Amino acid sequence: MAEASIRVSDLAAAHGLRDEDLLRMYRLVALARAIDERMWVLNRAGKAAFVISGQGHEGAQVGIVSSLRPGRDWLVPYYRSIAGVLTFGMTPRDILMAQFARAADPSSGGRQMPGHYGSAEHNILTTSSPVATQLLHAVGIALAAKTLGRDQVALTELGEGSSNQGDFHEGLNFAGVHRLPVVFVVENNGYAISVPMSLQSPIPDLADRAAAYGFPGVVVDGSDVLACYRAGREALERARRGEGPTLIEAKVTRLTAHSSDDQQTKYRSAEELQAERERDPLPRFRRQLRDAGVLDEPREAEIAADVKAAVDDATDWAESQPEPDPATAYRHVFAEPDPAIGPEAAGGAGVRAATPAEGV
Amino acid sequence: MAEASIRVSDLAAAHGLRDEDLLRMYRLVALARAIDERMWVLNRAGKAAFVISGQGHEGAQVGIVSSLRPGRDWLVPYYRSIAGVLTFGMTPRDILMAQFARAADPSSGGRQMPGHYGSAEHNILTTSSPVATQLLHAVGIALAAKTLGRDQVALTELGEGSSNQGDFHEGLNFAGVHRLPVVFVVENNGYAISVPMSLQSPIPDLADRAAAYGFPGVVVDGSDVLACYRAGREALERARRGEGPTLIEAKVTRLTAHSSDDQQTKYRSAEELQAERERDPLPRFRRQLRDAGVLDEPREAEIAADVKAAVDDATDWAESQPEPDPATAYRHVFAEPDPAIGPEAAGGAGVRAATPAEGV
Amino acid sequence: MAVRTFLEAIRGALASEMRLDQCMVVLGEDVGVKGGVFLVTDGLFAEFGPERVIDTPLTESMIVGASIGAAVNGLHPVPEIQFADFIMPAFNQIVSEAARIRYRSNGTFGCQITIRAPYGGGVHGALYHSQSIEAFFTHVPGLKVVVPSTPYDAAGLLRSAIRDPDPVLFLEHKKLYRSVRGEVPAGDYTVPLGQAQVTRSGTQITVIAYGLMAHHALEAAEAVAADGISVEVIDLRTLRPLDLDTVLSSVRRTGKCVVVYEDNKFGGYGAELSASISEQAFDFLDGPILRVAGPDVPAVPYAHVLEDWFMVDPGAIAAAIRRLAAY
Amino acid sequence: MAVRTFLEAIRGALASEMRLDQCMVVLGEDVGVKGGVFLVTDGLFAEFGPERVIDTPLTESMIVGASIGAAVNGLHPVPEIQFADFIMPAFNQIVSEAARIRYRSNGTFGCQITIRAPYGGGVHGALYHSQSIEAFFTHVPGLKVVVPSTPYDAAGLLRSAIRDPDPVLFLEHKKLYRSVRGEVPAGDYTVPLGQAQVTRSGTQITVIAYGLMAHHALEAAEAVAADGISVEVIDLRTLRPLDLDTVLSSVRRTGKCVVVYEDNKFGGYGAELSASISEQAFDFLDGPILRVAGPDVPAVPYAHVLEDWFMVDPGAIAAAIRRLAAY
Ligand SMILES: Cc1ncc(C[n+]2csc(CCOP(=O)(O)OP(=O)(O)O)c2C)c(N)n1
Ligand SMILES: Cc1ncc(C[n+]2csc(CCOP(=O)(O)OP(=O)(O)O)c2C)c(N)n1
Ligand SMILES: [Mg+2]
Ligand SMILES: [Mg+2]
Repeated sequence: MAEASIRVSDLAAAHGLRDEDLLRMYRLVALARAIDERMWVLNRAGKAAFVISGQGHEGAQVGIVSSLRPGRDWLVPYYRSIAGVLTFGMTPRDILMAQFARAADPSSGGRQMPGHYGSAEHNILTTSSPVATQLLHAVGIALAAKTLGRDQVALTELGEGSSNQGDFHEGLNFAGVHRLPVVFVVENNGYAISVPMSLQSPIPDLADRAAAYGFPGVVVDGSDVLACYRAGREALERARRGEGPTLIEAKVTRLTAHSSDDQQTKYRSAEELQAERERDPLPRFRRQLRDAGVLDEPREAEIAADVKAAVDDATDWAESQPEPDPATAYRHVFAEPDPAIGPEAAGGAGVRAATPAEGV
Repeated sequence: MAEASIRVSDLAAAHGLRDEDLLRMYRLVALARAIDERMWVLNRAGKAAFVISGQGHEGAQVGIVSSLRPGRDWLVPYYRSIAGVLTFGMTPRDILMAQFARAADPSSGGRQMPGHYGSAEHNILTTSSPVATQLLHAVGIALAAKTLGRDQVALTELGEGSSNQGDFHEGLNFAGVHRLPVVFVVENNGYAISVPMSLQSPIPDLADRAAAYGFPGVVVDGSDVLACYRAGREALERARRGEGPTLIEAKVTRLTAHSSDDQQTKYRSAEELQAERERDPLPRFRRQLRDAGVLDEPREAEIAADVKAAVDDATDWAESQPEPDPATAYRHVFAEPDPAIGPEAAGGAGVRAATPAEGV
Repeated sequence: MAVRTFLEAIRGALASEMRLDQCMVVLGEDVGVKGGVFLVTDGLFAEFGPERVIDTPLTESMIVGASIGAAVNGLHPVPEIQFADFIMPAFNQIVSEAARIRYRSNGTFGCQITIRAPYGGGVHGALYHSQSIEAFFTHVPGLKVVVPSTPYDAAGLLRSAIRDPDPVLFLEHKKLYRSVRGEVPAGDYTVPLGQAQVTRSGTQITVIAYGLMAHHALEAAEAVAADGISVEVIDLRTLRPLDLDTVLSSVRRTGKCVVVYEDNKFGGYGAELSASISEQAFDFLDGPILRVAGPDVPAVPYAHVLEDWFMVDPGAIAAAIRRLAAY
Repeated sequence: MAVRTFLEAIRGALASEMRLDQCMVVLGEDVGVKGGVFLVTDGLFAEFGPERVIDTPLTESMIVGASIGAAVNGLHPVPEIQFADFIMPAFNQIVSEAARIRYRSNGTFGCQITIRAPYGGGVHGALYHSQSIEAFFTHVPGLKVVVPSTPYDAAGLLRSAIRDPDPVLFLEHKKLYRSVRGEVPAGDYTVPLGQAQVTRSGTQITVIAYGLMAHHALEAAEAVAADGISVEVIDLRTLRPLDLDTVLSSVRRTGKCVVVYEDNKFGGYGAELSASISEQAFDFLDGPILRVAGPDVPAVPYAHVLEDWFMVDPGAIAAAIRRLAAY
């Protein structure tokens, strides 16, 4: 795709981007979708016990995370962040290794359920299951950045249901008091498993809650990748200018059941599910890029083939990787002695923990 | 004061009250203040190990709680709620018994620190120390009222610092979703112990946070008893009409140190403390009632004497009461068998817990 | 008597209790239309409606905190915590509030709530969908903690818990939900809280367990019976209040004891059992009180091989029994 | 060497560590201008300013959660929980997050934070300002739990805790703050985590304790010495990782053991001690392992007479020693 690098369509120009950037974003949305679909195939084939999906959320994640700077900023994801972590540097192999719970899975070495991504290499914080806890970690990362005078922003994603947890309130409040460089992204897909928004929140737009903490809240259509891009870029620039946090609420759709353990037809009508399909960011983005002359049929086919190859490669490779060795299951409860320092390290005296971002 | 019952000054009329009501409110503010001052005297005399005060908060509490219906509604207080619990039926003796930690202390039988009021008899929920937890109890009380079709409102009080706890967010959200009959009163005295509002919240008016939960938030001057009365009455009527919760933020002043363990001069300047004296609700209310012709010098002296007598009586009486018997310290970890039902009660089968409001 | 799964027994008891007790409500995440992520509350919403079967926002502290208040004002709430692992945000409300309302008010207030929570591993749930949490709560005066292992007990104990005037934590092992069946009477029977059950008589070694481990203990006892080792198995059923009488009278007879729990070993519930027994039956002991428990790593890892490594199985229990028998 | 109170030793170690380590920050409620409600952090704000000594909002979950994130991004946060009783809202962040970040990330992330919390009774603090909370946290793999009893150990252990790459819960008994004095070197010494100390040698009975109880145990040992009972006292200092070697080697010599803790007895930390000892030193035991611990009611009541009733005192320990000696 080298030749694309010099093309700047009107659509790209309007966003201060080159066509190649738009195509990269399109490829990421398509890639995340393809990986996701593969996971369900594996699930039905009995090869993946559990799947939790990002289908419908990819546009928001790719759009927003695209402005996060790899190797500098931090991404604090949640279980639907497949597209987000791909955008920020993880690979299809990384995702599939988590899905197959392989020893070399960078997220957890097969210790966590699929969907709990993390990569020390890429400043992607390890994910846990209790929802909304990560929001405070993002706030802490931003606090450290500010205290240490580092030019870093932390961006965290969570579901709208999770934003009702107390940690949300405590985190936004502290970030607001100290105007920390942190961006909160609520991906509102209308449901917390089966519980609809009407039972989760008395107000329709959770972005309005930002006013309670003295910083802007923005509602963005999560099926519009470039609207998300603009919202993300603006929020990140605000943070970098030292103006503090932003709350972005991306209205997205959950195209799958909550997870492979869920049957959403029990609580969502066929009509509703059909209507939601209209909000799929992938075809919409494809149409938009076609209309703008950024994407043509050959290029689309090329990307599709490329994505398929990447997913096939990741699947085959991950499946062929060894399982974790039970002999390692006792490891990493605590830091292990650094051979360079000697065994006292474990005792704690005189040791400084190496943190992933120490070089920044 | 029997003759006062027929008098209706302009001020009283403007509030739909009789002069006698205003005088009762005045007496409650004065009484709460006098009890509070007595507790500090006892503290300095070495007779009360710990004092936590409501000085400066009395006007807001008396004003707001006056519209709560004894024997029907619920008050869910916090440690500064002396005036509130007095307004809702507890007596000076009850307060002093808690201060002296006597066996007959209705709040806790001397088990809790002073300031942790509660009275099953008066629908005043037992207070604990971890802040903001009680807010959820008020929400639950309101939920029960709604579910059981009872005409009841729950009113809870907490400090502005405490309102930053996660429980605040979770509670207001749920109350908003179900439009529960509950009133949240944040008594904002500008400090959480030593931490000033500027470090506690990025926005000046916490009442604005109600918008995040789809119901009204009201700021009221806590040194203006009748403004508080109006705000409280309106919120309670709203709740009774089935229109849901209200958040009232009463801007009050903390006239004392946080508690007898605190030295507030370390973090508040002499000028600030001097200025705060101007916001004392007691002299302001006195002036207002005098100006309105509700209070004259003889009446004021009469009330002062009456209050002093009540405080003296409560002090002497409480001090003379027996201490708890250590032999009882094992009791009430669990419900005790009701002799009317028989010993199986403790085992749990077939027993229904008697709840204080069961008759409502 | 009908044969029911563990899950059906619980569901049935919830439904029958709601029919009896107009003040009982069920609340939690997805308990309504969906019927709970394990379908334990399936059908309740249809029968009792949204006022008594409440789909709450995703907020555990609120679920418990509001239940406390609701109980004070006359409801009998039965909140569900979707997975026991997610009870931690409600820790303050349970430990500081529910457990203490009675004591701190000198007996003038009470809090009749039963918190249901599916717990336990072996279901491929990994670190945050597998935990045993009983040790955190059995340490707390003012709470009762119940862990049934059979359909019969589950229904009978759940009724007692819901009717109990104090807060009860009712732990349901996820692996038992569909794998265990048993006879369950149709009527309104109860099993009293605080009574352990000798589920197998024996003379040489007492094995004490609960939940999934109560089944593993029986299996292990059968396995070693072939070697001529006679094992008595006690299913505690209620962890607090602990039925120490039943435990002690068995251990005083057998003289040897294995305590089994699925949770991390260090500081787990079995530590208290062991300590209590050695305090009160020392003279009767012919060998150390052994504990068979989970390894001291943070909960169950996901990969099958790691999960198997973590979980206590009948083989591990049998091995401990054999070791102790040879002592 | 200067003589310092327990509190001064901690304050001194915080200050010296902040001077050495530019990445260390202190945060919590009232830790700044006021210097903490016990004045432990007094002076730090003046010396290090508001960026490194942060007066936070009243939100414990945030205090710990933000500390975790800050640690991941290079700070070494030392959050203070104003009273240990108020750590419960942060339970989820400590147990589900801080303790597991390393394990769940397969060792690729760590969390270097030291959570300080004043705990303990006998200070007229009643139900919610007196609690012992160690049992909740010593059960959690991935956490270290430290409870010093002397000024020397407090400063030395605190330095080790702050430098430790993993999360440490550092519990300071409130009653020791001003009542205990001892020599504290001026230099940058440390006391390693995970090492118990024999604070009194003896031959007949081992008494194991920590925190305030380590002092009471010594007092009790002195008291019974008059009766010719020779008591060895072990101050654990670190509860997790537990220095079981020191414990076992003592108990194997004395053959008798009393475990002392201030917390509620049932399921308390001493249960694990007792269980571990009986598992690994059974053959050496000449009597039951006794526990002297708080009664099983929800924490310490306020009224003086009730508080005295609750608290374990040297007399109660001496009585247990005498009982065991006569065994
Ligand atoms: C504290 C906690 N409680 C419950 C759960 C179980 N759970 C996992 S996802 C989920 C729903 C989340 O909804 P939302 O935040 O809207 O995110 P979505 O899944 O819709 O993207 C629930 C209840 C959990 N993971 N953590
Ligand atoms: C969960 C919890 N953390 C800390 C404390 C200690 N504490 C008691 S009162 C208080 C300050 C409360 O401030 P605010 O809510 O503004 O109420 P005020 O005292 O000013 O009326 C603190 C930190 C507590 N009681 N509970
Ligand atoms: Mg959602
Ligand atoms: Mg305040």
